[in-house]
Amino acid sequence: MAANPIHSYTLVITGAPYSTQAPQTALSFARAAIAAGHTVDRVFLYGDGVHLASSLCAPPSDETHWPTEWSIFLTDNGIPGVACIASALRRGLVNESERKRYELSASNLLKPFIIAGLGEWVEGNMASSRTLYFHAGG
Amino acid sequence: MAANPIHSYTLVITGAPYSTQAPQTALSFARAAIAAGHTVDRVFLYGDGVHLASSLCAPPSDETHWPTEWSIFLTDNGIPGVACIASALRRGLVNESERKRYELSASNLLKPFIIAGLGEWVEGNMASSRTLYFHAGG
Amino acid sequence: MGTLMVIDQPPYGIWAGREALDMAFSLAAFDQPVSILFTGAGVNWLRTYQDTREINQKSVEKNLSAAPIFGVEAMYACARACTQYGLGPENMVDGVVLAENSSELIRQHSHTAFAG
Amino acid sequence: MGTLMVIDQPPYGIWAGREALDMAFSLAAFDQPVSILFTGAGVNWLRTYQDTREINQKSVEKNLSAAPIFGVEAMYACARACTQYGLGPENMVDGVVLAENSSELIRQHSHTAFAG
Amino acid sequence: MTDIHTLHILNKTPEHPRSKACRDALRPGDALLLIESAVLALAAQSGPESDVPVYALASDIVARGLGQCAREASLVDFPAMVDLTTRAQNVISW
Amino acid sequence: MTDIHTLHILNKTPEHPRSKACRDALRPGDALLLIESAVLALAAQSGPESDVPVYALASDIVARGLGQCAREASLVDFPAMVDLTTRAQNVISW
Repeated sequence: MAANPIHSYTLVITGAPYSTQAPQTALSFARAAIAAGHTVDRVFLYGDGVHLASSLCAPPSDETHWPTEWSIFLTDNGIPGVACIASALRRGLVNESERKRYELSASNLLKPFIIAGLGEWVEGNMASSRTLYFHAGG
Repeated sequence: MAANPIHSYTLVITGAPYSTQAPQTALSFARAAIAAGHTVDRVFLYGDGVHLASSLCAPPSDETHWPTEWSIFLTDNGIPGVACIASALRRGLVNESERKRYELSASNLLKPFIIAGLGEWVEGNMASSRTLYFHAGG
Repeated sequence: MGTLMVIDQPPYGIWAGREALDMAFSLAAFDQPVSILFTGAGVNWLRTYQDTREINQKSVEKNLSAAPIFGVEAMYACARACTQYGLGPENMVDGVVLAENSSELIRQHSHTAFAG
Repeated sequence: MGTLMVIDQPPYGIWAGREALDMAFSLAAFDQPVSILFTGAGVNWLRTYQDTREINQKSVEKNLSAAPIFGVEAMYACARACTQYGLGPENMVDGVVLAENSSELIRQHSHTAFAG
Repeated sequence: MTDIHTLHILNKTPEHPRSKACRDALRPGDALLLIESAVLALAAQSGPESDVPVYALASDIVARGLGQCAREASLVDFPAMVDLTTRAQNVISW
Repeated sequence: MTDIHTLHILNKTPEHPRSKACRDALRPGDALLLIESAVLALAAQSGPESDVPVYALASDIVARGLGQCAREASLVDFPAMVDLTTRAQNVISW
């Protein structure tokens, strides 16, 4: 492995946790990439994938808490996690500033995720040597 | 139409708004059923359908706000709207009592929806003369 | 003749099949007659030796074996789908009845439901 | 040769095709080379006379017509899928190039992406 | 009043595996109602030739620009869809 | 170091329309990686006969009880999946 060049990845997740396997496959991939010495420039949540950034999931205690697992991984490795703003607002995922702007009763964005536009995906495409997508299966 | 017997419906929605057409088809059906003199005993949200009960959706102003439309319809007609508790907790949809139980930062269940078990679906099956499902298309 | 829950979704990749099982068990818990039909990619729920530890999901193999105990009347598997996916008595959980004609089975039940 | 966004999902019944269009327009807005391939049920996005008022969704027909203005390099439609869905010059939005071989088109692009 | 044995409501494209299962399940005395993405079957070559009455939601047809293709189905609005469900002994949402 | 032209990552069952599109897109020099529900293709009659190397995620195979069916593919773990993506000029997630 040491002879391989170092790569940088943008990972795009479009499948929701507890509906699809996409977030769990993506996390295993991301961990392996980091372990191999590569970098993950950013993780971009799009479409139903934005539900991964919810701070209000409460799965049964004997099931993996995917938002928490992702949150810890991103924080530990200093990787930006970005939920697409258009996908997020339609699907009920908001941060504090969107909560105020739309006069909603609460915010539910899990740290360290942020909300931003598709430009973050475009930039990732350009900056990273590989962009990988994790879609809903079926 | 007047010669037709009156029917009672349980409607089950398993597709999320802004991902599938299920909530909008179901709402048009429900309105037509009521207009024809039938009754809708309850609406049960299951799987990804629970996202319809989110109080935090903020779609663009030129798009229909499906959670609000449903909320108004249920309230105006006194129809119970029930989100399955197992589906809801996994997907980040919680009421005040679940918020406290799981020590979450906020609740996001839209009125008049309530959270309850699959027993509500079973009971609907038995009590209503028709149970209709509105699934994700594709 | 009760409710037939149909599971045509593959295991683990998507959640809908798991949630259909929950619906079936819930009907049984309330003493409502219910059977399950596995068809299409859904027959793969019935394979033995599922070991889901490395994908961090709960296996349903034990739940399925316990279906009769929980009051599920019958578990059917579409024979054609079993052939297609190489499922036979040697690698299928016990207690499954092969259905040569799924459409006829649907016709015999007063309710037929999918979970998504 | 830039990014090829592939849309194989049908219009309006599910959102993924709409969100793929947004991705394509976003690349174009940032001056990145992008084309769109409509294939499978996705070719139905290209039909004229879409009137979505009664299903309370926004029509994308105008967006598609404006794709070249927004900087989308090309819109391709899988010829086989067009035949399958009865789409021809008489009922298809302007500016679409028929692709006889979608696989070759994919090969000509450095990135190929689906929205879901 | 239940002159339909089973009303099959289909909302998926002809490519979707469940569409084929739905077609296989049709029996004399049944009816088929196409909604959402399933109305695209009316434009498809392998259209819905079928021995049972075929209905299709007009709002979904118009949304998809399929007005001219709809000869093989009777167009219905939501009140008529409700009526169909009351006329059927069983309803299956595929 | 990019000895693979395009790495095709497939996560859908053989019945899914996109699986067929993926198979059609395979060209000499490419590689196919089956993950999630796509590993079921290894159990299917119409298995993945293919002119390109076929890989499959071991964790997904074991989860689905497919250990014995996996002869037609080289099993990989996540580090090997990462390696495959570095060896490919392009990666397509179907």
